[in-house]
Amino acid sequence: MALKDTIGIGPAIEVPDFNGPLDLLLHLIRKNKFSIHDIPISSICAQYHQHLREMQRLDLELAGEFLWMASWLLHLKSRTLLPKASADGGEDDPRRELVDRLLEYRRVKEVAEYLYDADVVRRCLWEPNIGVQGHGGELELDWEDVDLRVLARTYLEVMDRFAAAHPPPLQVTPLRFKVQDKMRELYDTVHQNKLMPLLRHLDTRTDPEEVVALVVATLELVRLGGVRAEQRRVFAEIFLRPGPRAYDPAATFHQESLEAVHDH
Amino acid sequence: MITDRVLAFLEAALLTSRGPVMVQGLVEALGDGTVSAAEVEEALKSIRDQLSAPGHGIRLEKVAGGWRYVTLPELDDPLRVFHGLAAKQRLSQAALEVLSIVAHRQPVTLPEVNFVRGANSTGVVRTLLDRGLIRLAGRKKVVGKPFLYRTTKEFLVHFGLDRIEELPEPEKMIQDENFEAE
Amino acid sequence: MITDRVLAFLEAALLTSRGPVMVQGLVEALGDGTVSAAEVEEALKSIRDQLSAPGHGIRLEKVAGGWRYVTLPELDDPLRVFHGLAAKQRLSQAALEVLSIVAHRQPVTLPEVNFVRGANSTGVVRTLLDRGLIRLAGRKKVVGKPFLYRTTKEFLVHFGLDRIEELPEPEKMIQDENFEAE
Repeated sequence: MALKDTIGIGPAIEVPDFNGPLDLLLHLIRKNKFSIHDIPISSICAQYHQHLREMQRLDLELAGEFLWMASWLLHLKSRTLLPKASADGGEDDPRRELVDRLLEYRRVKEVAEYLYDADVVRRCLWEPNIGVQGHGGELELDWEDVDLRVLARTYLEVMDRFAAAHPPPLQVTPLRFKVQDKMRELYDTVHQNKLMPLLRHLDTRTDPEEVVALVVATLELVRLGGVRAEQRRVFAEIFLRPGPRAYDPAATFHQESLEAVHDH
Repeated sequence: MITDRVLAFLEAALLTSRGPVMVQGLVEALGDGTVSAAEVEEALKSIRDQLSAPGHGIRLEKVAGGWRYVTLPELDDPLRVFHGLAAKQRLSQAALEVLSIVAHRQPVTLPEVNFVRGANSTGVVRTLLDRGLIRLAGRKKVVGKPFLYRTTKEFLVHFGLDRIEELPEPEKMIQDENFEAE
Repeated sequence: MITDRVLAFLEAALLTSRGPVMVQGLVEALGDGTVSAAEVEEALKSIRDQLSAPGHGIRLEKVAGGWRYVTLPELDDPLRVFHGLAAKQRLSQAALEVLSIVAHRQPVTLPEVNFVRGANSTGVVRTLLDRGLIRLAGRKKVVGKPFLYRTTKEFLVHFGLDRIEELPEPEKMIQDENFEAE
């Protein structure tokens, strides 16, 4: 068992790294050469608390189970101090459960020690790795040892691999309404009807993308002189009328206007 | 000098290596400077000679500038049978992948499994059917009416589950905090 | 009858296998019906005895119900140098305690392990699962349906046990009821 570094001015007691309160209790019983079946609770309780204080002083991480054990020991101590409730000898020893748990834990430690010795030697052994000629030597798992966790991990690995092989596509939606088309459409309508209420027409359109295309097309046609726009008041209807110049889609279309729609 | 320790190390190094072993690497690993490359080469030759006696199933051969153990060609047949038998208690990585997909996405079709894995899984699915870990569960009502697959009762028994609904979310099985909450 | 061919096959089969090899599989692969399981077992023991002579770096051991070749522990250092690998991590005291509990009480739940140890074992259990020394074995039919744990075949292999029953009983290891002075 590794001793923690004892920093600072020589501590009163050594504080080894215990694997829980039972481990610490066994250590104290062993150190005092107490019988595990007849633990002097007062003495053990005092020593246990002294250890906890020392661990706190050294700023060691003190898990909740150490504190729980401290209160249990205090409880046992108070019960052993009380006069026996009944006269018959069948009265349960309040220490009974603690003794049972300590005995069980001591058994665990014995087996753990055996496993420790085995581990020291056995982790130095190497298996054959030459494989079979002409065989991929794919790693295979013993079916007996395939459990839910192996299954879950495999599934997540497959899905990760799938996600890596199928990155989400870039969101490139094609322009459904071309400014150029809308320009011709508007130009033709205005020249046919001689007058066109733009806002009312836009209100009939449900697709925002088409509205944007129409607005840009209007601005473009006005700039080119294909139509004229009139508005009497702010927020009032915008009327489109035929402009001074004829519209020639092939010659006059400007790339910038398309990009304006893109940016939108 | 060729000692028993050197011979023992050479045997162990060859056993634990996949592919040919370079003499120089062996000399360096022995490291004490008492063994030369020529001595290692000599020791390897003595191991080779020993293995040429009857009753040995492997020989030591020199290829591509290195040394490696190979099995005798006449043992190919029984070895193939043996490794085939041994494979029955084992599950290949591919089989495990298909099983995990069927388990977590059931019912699922072969094309779906293939798509998720990015590899053809026909043979593996047949193996899993033969081993009674997955079963046919009707056909999917899409073009081609492919078979649907589900896990079996035997699958549940192996993983200690009463019903397939008890199969935990894969993420929960791997993440710390949820695992603790169980 | 144990012929040279049988011995050769056994050597080749063991050298090309990972993990312990079952006698039954060897008998079946030889297939001609002339060799019994007892004879194969006998042949394996003779190979094992041969390898115990000096100058050999491997030995044949019986573990987890099968046979396998392993290198000698004292060759670990030069083998690690040769393969360029770091030493395997030692198991912590806490991990060994959890293993002891799982080995003796399996199947067992995490709360049960925690109670016997008197300390939280969640992290340790995860580590042991990752190292393949314990595995999930279904859920206990009590409130909360906690997972049950068992030791794996790898546990037997790692600790050199043929069967789990070979793990010594703690009662037999404890000679007297009280602690001796250290």
